[in-house]
Amino acid sequence: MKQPMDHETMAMRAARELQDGNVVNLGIGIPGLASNFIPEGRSVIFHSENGVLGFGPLLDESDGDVDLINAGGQFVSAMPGMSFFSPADAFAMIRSGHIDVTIMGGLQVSERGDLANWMMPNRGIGNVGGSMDLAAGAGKIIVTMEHVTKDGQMKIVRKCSYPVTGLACVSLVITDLAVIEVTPKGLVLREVAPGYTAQDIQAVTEPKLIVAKDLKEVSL
Amino acid sequence: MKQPMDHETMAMRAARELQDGNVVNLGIGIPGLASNFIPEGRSVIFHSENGVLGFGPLLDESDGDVDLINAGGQFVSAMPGMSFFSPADAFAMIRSGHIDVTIMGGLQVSERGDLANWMMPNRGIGNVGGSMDLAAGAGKIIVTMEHVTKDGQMKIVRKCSYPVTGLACVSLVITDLAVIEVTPKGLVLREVAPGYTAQDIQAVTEPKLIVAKDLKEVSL
Amino acid sequence: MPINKVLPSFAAAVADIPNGATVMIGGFAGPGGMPSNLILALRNQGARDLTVISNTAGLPGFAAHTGQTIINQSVLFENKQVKKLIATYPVPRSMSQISAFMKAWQAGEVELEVVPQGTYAERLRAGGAGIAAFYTPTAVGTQLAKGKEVRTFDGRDYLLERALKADYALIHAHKADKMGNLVYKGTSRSFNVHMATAAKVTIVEVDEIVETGELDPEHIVTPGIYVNRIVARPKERR
Amino acid sequence: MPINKVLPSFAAAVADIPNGATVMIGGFAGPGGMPSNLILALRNQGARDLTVISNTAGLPGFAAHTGQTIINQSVLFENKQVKKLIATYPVPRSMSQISAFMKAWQAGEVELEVVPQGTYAERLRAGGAGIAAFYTPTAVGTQLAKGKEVRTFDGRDYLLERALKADYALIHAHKADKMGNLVYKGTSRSFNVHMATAAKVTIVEVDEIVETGELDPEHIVTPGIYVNRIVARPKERR
Repeated sequence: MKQPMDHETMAMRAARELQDGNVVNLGIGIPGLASNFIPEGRSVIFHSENGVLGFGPLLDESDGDVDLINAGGQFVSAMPGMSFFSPADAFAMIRSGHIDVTIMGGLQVSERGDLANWMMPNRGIGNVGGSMDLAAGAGKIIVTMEHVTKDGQMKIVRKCSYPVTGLACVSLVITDLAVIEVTPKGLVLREVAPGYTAQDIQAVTEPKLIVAKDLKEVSL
Repeated sequence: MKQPMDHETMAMRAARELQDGNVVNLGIGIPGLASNFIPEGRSVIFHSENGVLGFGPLLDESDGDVDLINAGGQFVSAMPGMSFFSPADAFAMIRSGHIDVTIMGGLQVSERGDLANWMMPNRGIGNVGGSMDLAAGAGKIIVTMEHVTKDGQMKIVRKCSYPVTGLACVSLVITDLAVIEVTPKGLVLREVAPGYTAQDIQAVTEPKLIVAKDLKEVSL
Repeated sequence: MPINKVLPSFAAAVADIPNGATVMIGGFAGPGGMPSNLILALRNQGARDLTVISNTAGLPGFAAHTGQTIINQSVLFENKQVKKLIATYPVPRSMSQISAFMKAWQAGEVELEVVPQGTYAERLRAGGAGIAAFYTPTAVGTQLAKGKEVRTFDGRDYLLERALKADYALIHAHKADKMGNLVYKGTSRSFNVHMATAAKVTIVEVDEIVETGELDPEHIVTPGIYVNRIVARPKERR
Repeated sequence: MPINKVLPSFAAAVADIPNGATVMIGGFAGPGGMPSNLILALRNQGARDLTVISNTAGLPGFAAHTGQTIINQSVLFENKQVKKLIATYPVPRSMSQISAFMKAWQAGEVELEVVPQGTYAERLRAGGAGIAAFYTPTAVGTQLAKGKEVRTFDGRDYLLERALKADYALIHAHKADKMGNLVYKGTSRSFNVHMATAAKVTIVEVDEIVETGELDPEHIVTPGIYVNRIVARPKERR
């Protein structure tokens, strides 16, 4: 039976990419959930663009402090070793390669790893926030998104039709259906959701996928 | 009787230029002495390039703390309202026009206010330090120097023969013999040391001086 | 005279902002670090044709507690005081929310320049650091690079970006001493710290004013020479 | 695993610095903020053909107490380990003093690039901020502008200056926690704080190591992600 991954499962899968000692920036939504699933024994340092490093889990609104938020406006908790600094310093960290991994949402990812995630063209106006800086500067960029839009449009495409956030910047795409790596040779299908075949994934993916020799079901 | 100003007198004269609330950067030597002669009732905030604002008087070596120095390597004292920051921040203040006055030494000053003070050509190597940044950024630049070199060479010249520190940057020159203002029309002789005439000063000054209508003896 | 930059009211602090001024407004987006009382005073003062430089145009409910009343930049758009906005995150996240800015923008009443947030932070810093322009790798190849110089350094493309400066900055800090030295609280430091350096006149709304000398020189984040006017929040509005 | 970057010895901390490396050396000029034990370890380790980026080349007696023994960059020039120096204040103030660097320079053994101090600070910051280059008004029209692009913005001339980066930074801080978060002391913050961000490997000599969590998050000056190795000074050499 075909079983797409839910958001928690996608976040769990994304969290597996985080290595011990990594400095990590998480977007809101599915990426943010990944902070709940850091593999046992790994220390990960969370970074946010508004000027904070080393914070802990998200807090419920009622426990939150307006002076301790992430760039998505979520309340976060204090942790030993945390530090505050300016946004210019926060983005200096990003551009200079001090952020090992970022997990972001996506509207479209192209064959060569171009990312579009800052503007819905039909709105006519976009919120760029820190997305272009992360796209330009973060070490490894993981995109978590649905494999297709609500009305069935493909989101993994030959060329982005939406305004791009960054060129050739994405390393890994984790959708509800598959885990796809961006390589110099093209998109490599590495893992599929339970019950899905490579053909199923190709049917909803515009560029030709290279199927990994060791293609397997997503494991967490 | 002709009476050149000694270093303390020159420093006292320079200190008179400091207005209440001014942020001031002082070079070593005669400029540094000016901190001892701030006119009564005026609050002046001292800045140094190594990353400190609002320090107090120079200290004797025996009272000094190696962690509280100015950019000239002199020990300074702590004051209420003092702050520490990085050199990049210290020079950001300079370049962005937040330093109202700097008093520096000089090797040569030209007719149009070019300053040479970072390199003795016969040494073949120079210490630029923060001098070029101050020349480019400080609001009002006052140069204190002897009127002529030890071997009688003129230091106020038509054009600097020494490597320049900055172009058209000097506002006021205070020598042991005179106070000279740099104006768009040329050098204006405003004050002379006791016993000196305008002719005496012109005789040791290469460019033609404009003698102020209200030329007077230096008063402190 | 000991330096004392404290003013008695928010109204007095913003009284001289003229029509057509460029005004930076600090904070990130939520109530933390937002100079709400200064914004309200500027709304009441009424200066028009402002160019506003601010991370957002006011995001309803962002990082706020339920039921918390938040005064932010939005009131200036409601009151039609703004002719241009420079921002990174101008509209609500959800397409179903319509903000005062969004309405004004849709009506063609306000011009918008969208800037990537890191470029925005760096442009503010450059404005306060006497740096005219800089080359950043951010936004190369995107529509926000349109019209901007691209230059290659060591095999990588960079965009030329210019400094941002303003006539006035309205910011929030946690504590000020009377000379204007400032400390902030947590993530509410945000853009306040850059704007303080990049405006001709910096006006600070603070939770608390202390005597000069009470702030540890190691902990001061904004040295007082950047600050022109200080007003304390009334205790009940902290 | 809780992060712990503490190493047992200065020798271990610099052991892998290879011949030909670019090494930043922190501090300003005097003993305050100078990573003396790391410099000594690098001297003993012997790596040659180094490019050293440092405010000075060692200034005898600068900001020191009489009789105080000061180990600074000078030992690397004495030991002929340096092929190039990038500095703002390379030689002693007095023409009668001759430093180890001055001798090596006069003998043509070491290349020198002199940089205005503000440009030097900004180039270090740019190196740690992913900014490739920037336009500064400093040094326009001087011999230090030779070969550099001049460009006019709003009627004023600026020089294009490039970022400085390094393989290693040897710096001094007052306290570190085990994650590498740093605080400094007074004016000894100096170039240490910029170099920490601009090198691939940052090695810190500290007066004291504390447990992670002991430093106030508001007061940390260098966040730990910039720091790779920490060694504490023996108490008698603080």
